[in-house]
Amino acid sequence: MRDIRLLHQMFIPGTLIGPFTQANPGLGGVCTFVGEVRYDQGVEALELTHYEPLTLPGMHELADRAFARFELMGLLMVHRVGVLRPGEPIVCVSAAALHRRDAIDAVDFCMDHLKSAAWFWKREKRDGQWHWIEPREQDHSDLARWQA
Amino acid sequence: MRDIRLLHQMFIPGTLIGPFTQANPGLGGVCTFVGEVRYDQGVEALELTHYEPLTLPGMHELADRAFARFELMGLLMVHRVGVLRPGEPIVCVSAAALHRRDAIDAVDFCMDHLKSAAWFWKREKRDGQWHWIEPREQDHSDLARWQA
Amino acid sequence: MVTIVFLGKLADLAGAPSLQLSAPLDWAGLKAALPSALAEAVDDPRNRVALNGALIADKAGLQAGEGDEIALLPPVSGG
Amino acid sequence: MVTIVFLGKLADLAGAPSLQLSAPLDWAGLKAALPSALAEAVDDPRNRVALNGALIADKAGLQAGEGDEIALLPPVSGG
Repeated sequence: MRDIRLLHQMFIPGTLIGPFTQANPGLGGVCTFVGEVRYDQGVEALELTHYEPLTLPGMHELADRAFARFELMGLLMVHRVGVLRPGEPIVCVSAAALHRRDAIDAVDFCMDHLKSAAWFWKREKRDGQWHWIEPREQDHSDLARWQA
Repeated sequence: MRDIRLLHQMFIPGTLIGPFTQANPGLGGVCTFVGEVRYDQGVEALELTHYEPLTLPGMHELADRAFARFELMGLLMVHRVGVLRPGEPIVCVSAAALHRRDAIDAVDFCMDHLKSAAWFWKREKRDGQWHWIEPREQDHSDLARWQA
Repeated sequence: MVTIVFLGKLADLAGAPSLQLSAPLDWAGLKAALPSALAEAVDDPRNRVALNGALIADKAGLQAGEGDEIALLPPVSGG
Repeated sequence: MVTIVFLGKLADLAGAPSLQLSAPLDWAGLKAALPSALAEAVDDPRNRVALNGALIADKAGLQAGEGDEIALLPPVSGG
């Protein structure tokens, strides 16, 4: 079961995860990560821009790599685009597998790649002004863990 | 927000995770692992025995270690005991944090310890006969990852 | 009386989840009261002992009195 | 016409999310048509270029014809 989506509207992760788990009968474990817009000091909104011809195919390619690298039964990967308010979910990745290590590692792998190698550009609004978010060193070192 | 429980009855993970996420406003990410009884060939049931005076305090001690080791806002750790059928959830661990690495690693850490260092004894019923489950080498190597 | 609780496989060897023995009870007295296969098993260092819910480091030094509970704990099952 | 799409920060430098230029268009023609700050930025090797949704390895070899779409892509934002 594979479900890869870009969403333009607010979503409630629980409404995706329940059906996803049901769609993978016989799983041993399911690991899910949900990222939300933090209430960082003074941040009023976050905007995610994407370039459709690259972003969605890039997510599918990432899913292919996760299926090739881990023993997975299912993978759900949903990412918001557009303007988000603090507290809203940005991303939800869920992996179902026979064994917990594959499920947990697949989520970790997908999140590291979505965070620093996927075609999204983010800016945040503080005091009414938009500021682009630059890549962080931590994101690169997270990604490097998977290059062995 | 800290919620540590041994459950004697079937539970639905979604009914725990929603309220847990709500109880940690301002989180950046929440990672959740749910383990279910696999439909392994010929397995009719799994029984988990515990020794209450050690098992629940042991889970609280594990939660203390997770809070000490990772930057967490909240931790949910729920484990079933008793007789379970294939497809039923056994364990649910959910960690809320400002940053994804803490949330994911805390779940990984708790699961490795619940699987091989917590006071549970498991046996499975195959063809009407109960068989004790022995520790697996993989569980010990998973645990060793955290001893650095 | 002292309550002896058998966990996991040890309950199978004991044929029951628990047993009552007279107080006071030390390690030699406990082993003498158990079926031989079980007495041998509990000596195995992989099998731990708890007195009133606390693990004890030195089994041989066990001293249980009236109302105490001794738990005999095989290795946990893992995955 | 060729459509030029500016992503992220480059859209700010361009003052618009996209722009139409006459076909055919090569790399030198594209840079000549852009404001100088933007022309300089797109030369930075960290800024990538896609033609009709496919990344191109060699920007300087860009050749766009009628109806093509060129996207100018700054580094993604990360966390």
